[in-house]
Amino acid sequence: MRLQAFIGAASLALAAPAMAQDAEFVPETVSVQERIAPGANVFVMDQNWSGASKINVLGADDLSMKGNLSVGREGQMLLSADGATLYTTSGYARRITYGEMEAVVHEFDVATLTHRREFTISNKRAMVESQPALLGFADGERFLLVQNATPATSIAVVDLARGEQIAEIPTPGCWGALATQGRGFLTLCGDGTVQAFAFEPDGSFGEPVRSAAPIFDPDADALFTNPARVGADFVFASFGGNLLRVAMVDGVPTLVDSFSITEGVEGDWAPGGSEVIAYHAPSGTAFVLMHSGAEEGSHKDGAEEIWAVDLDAKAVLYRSPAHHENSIAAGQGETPVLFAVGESSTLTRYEVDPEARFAAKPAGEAEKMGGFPALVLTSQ
Amino acid sequence: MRLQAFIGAASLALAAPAMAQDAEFVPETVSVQERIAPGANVFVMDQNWSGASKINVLGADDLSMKGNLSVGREGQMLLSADGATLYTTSGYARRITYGEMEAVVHEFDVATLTHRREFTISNKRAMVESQPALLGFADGERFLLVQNATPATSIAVVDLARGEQIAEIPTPGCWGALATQGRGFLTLCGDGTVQAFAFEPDGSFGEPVRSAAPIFDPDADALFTNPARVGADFVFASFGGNLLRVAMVDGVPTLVDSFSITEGVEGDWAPGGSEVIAYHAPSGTAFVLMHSGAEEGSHKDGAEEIWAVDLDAKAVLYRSPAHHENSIAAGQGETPVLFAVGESSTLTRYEVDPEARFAAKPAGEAEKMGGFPALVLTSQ
Amino acid sequence: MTELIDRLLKRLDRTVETRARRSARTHGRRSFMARAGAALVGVAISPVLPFDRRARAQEAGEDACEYWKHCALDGNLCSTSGGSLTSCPPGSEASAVSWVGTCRNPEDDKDYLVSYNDCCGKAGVSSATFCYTSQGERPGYRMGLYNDINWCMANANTGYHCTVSVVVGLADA
Amino acid sequence: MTELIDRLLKRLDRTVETRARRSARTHGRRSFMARAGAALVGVAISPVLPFDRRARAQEAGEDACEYWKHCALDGNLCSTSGGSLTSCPPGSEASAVSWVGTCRNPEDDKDYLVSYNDCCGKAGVSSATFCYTSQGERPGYRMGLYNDINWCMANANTGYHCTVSVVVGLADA
Repeated sequence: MRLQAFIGAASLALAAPAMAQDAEFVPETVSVQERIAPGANVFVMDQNWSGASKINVLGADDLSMKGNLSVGREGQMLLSADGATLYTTSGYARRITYGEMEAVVHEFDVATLTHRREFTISNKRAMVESQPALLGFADGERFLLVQNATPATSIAVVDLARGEQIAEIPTPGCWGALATQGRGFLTLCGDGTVQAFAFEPDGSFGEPVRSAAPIFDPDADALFTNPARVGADFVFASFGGNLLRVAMVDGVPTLVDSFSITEGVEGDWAPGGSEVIAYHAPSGTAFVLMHSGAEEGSHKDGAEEIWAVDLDAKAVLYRSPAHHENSIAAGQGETPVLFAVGESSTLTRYEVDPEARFAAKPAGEAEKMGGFPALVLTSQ
Repeated sequence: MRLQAFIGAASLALAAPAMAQDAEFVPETVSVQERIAPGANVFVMDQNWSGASKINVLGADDLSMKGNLSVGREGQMLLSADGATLYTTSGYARRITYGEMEAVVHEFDVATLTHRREFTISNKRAMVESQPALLGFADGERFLLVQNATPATSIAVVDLARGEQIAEIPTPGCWGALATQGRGFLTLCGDGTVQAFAFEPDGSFGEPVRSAAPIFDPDADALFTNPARVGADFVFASFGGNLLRVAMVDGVPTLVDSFSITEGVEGDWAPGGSEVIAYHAPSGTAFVLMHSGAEEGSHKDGAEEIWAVDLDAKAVLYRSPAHHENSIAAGQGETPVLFAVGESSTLTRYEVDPEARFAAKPAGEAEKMGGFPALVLTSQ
Repeated sequence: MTELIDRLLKRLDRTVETRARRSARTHGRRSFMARAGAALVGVAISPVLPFDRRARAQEAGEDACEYWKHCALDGNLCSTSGGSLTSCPPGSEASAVSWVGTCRNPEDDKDYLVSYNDCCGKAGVSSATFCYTSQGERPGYRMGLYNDINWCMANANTGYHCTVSVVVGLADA
Repeated sequence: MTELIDRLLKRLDRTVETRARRSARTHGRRSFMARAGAALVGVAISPVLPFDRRARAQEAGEDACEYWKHCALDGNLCSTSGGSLTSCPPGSEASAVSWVGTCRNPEDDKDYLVSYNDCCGKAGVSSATFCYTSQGERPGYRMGLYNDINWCMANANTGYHCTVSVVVGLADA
């Protein structure tokens, strides 16, 4: 207040014509908006490795800009099921690009885009491209699972009620943490197995349960890290265009289904990107980011098409043009809506017509989502 | 070393064809270059307000990229006379964009692009576009003069030998600190006067000495903050195209000369940018960033032309095409060379021909100097 | 006479071009992102004269920086950052101090004092419209008019987010 | 026969285009700056076949990312950041850990193991050439092949500066 008065006076004294109040004139006042506009949101993580990572928050219906959130380096984000709370992990080095690192969990209130709290976790947190498999909930939303890499891999378990890390579960040779029922998670391993871990509320944990045999071949047909969640199961896309469904069967990670979406298709099509598959539960349809001319090393290529896949019929329903996206998310309303972002820094909203074999067409775009828009999430 | 061994072993174990040593094959090894290539340098400050400010270091002859330096938010930089030491001030907030601020002086060894030391100064440091008048030496290179703004203005005096701030000199209504002989500096004030301050090595200081009358009119013909240093004098450019020479005469800041470089010139030309004037001492030539169609508010416009001005003859020698630059610096070799950067993020090197009325023509450019290349300095 | 008109038109063209450059440039004092020159193209192909444009321009128009209240605004528009013309986006805070511009309202042809408050504590929104106008702007020796500085300087949280344009008074022109 | 050749040529064209897209895209996993598509244009207008290009490509050439040692490099080239193919720029430090690619040298048609070390402790150089190739790259469950992570992770100073390509062994192809 004192400063405001000071500069107010100083400004007016200096400003070249002096101010004169007019009977008709009503001065405006500066304010701060308390809440973002209501409605479902889309979150785009613009990850940064030498400054603040920024999360763009847009309206799911019209991609209107609602505001942003700033966190630290190499940010990850996770949205609560009700869309009301966003968690992030990110890093703050003492001199931004060097010096002692502090790994921080932030909890944000989405409606007001404000901080609720923050606390530090282990510095082993992986400094890696934003991915859902690397920051997840467990046991409903009681715990956070945070991917570590030193580069030895482990999963940090964070008790959200206590606001602290309670365990570090070694997961050597494995990557990602996908919550299963209760306090468990699956992880993909370099020997092709999928392993199941479980922990107790006090942070104790036991030995992992391995799939009976390798579920995938990391050399010949590697799996993308970030699957679609289909009921209690996970559907992974492979570099070669197979969809693998993994379930917990009698407590053991098990491959329960697998089929190709590219067999017999001309043009060497394959999935590409980071979050390559999204699932619309009400219709049982998966959407996969696809590129043609696939070869070894093309697995991060942006999408030329989005393929709608009927998981029960194991059939590609439709191939819609895409816009070089690397990350896709699906709204869960009755009619599917897709949000995808990628190389061009443009977020595209697609409307999907279930009557037209789930064809997707652009219905809105938001440009300039930042230098490295790595992940899109939605509460729709 | 332990980690290197770990991941080396892990990588080789996982890498799909196994490694086989061959008699002829000599493995390469990773190293770190100790020193940058010799020769004079150009420094381009890419200022950042939500992450690390970056200083690009390029060869003055060929604009080859020699490396960079990373500092904090809203960085300022200052080069020693011998070109061997670069000082910066910048800010580190606890959460980059929020939280407690720490204002830091970094001292860098230019030859190795390494930190020599750092220390903190007052948080009153101005968070402002990079400008030479806002970070300078005094008494040779014994002291740093750091512009503060809260927004009340003052100058922090930093003793470099002791590595600490020793004084805060209030300079209300004034801006910039331009070192004069001994432990003094000039500053431009909002009433049109120029004021001279002096301080003692112990940090004590007296009352300022004001110019006998206003030297410029901030309303009708404001001065750019960053003058050219001509001997012991300063030559300021005005928004309207006048060059004002200010000297200390019997201890009093005095306007000793003034002339227009635009009078009688068609096209409403005026200086524009931030560091709009550079001076080549060996030839007595100033170079000014100029734009046409000038009007109130155009004073930051990028340059369409660079005008060579003979300060003694008070005459424009030549008008050379420019490239929308906002900041210009001149090498001090026998033949002038100019370096300028601006809106397009491109640094342009100009060679100047003294035989051709000091015409300047592009002789090299370096693109992508960053999002906000605010200041260029050179040791040439 | 023809020559006079020619010169006048040339001057107008140049003014349009200059203003377009000024309001839509890709790298300004507070611009931290390379931006496409969309607004520039939009102006360049428009046949409308500058004063007409200005009178008609709505803040939400195709060249928001031309809106009269933004005549000395160097920064991101809060109205394109989740806020409005006069309100900071949710989760940010208004700067405790501000600079002032004197801008003419084309509707009543009067000059108004506009307080430019920065909104603070967050990084900028990368898709925000960046304006770079400086009518009446002066260096730091006229601190209250200066727009090259981060006006979040007096806040506890100093990250620059965006800028609002708040009409606080009628100027005695 | 004509049809076969047509299909072959079509495939080659597509490969060129795909590779250009991959090596010169504007926003990659580690790209923090919008970049012009200069390299892309350079490739698109070139009539040379990809394997020819690759064999001739010098690291300093117009499409440095095509150089064979960079076949799995997601990052800024240190050779365009003040360092060289195998040395970090002055003032940075080499990562204590690294990922590995298996790249074919077109000169002897042999596969080599290439260690990609990140150089650390500084921000990236904004004008550096950014490459985005991923031959043999795999997710974090094959950590030693993974290039979406900051390999400065085991250093005291973790800022990502650039990446070197160091040939450390001959692969048993």
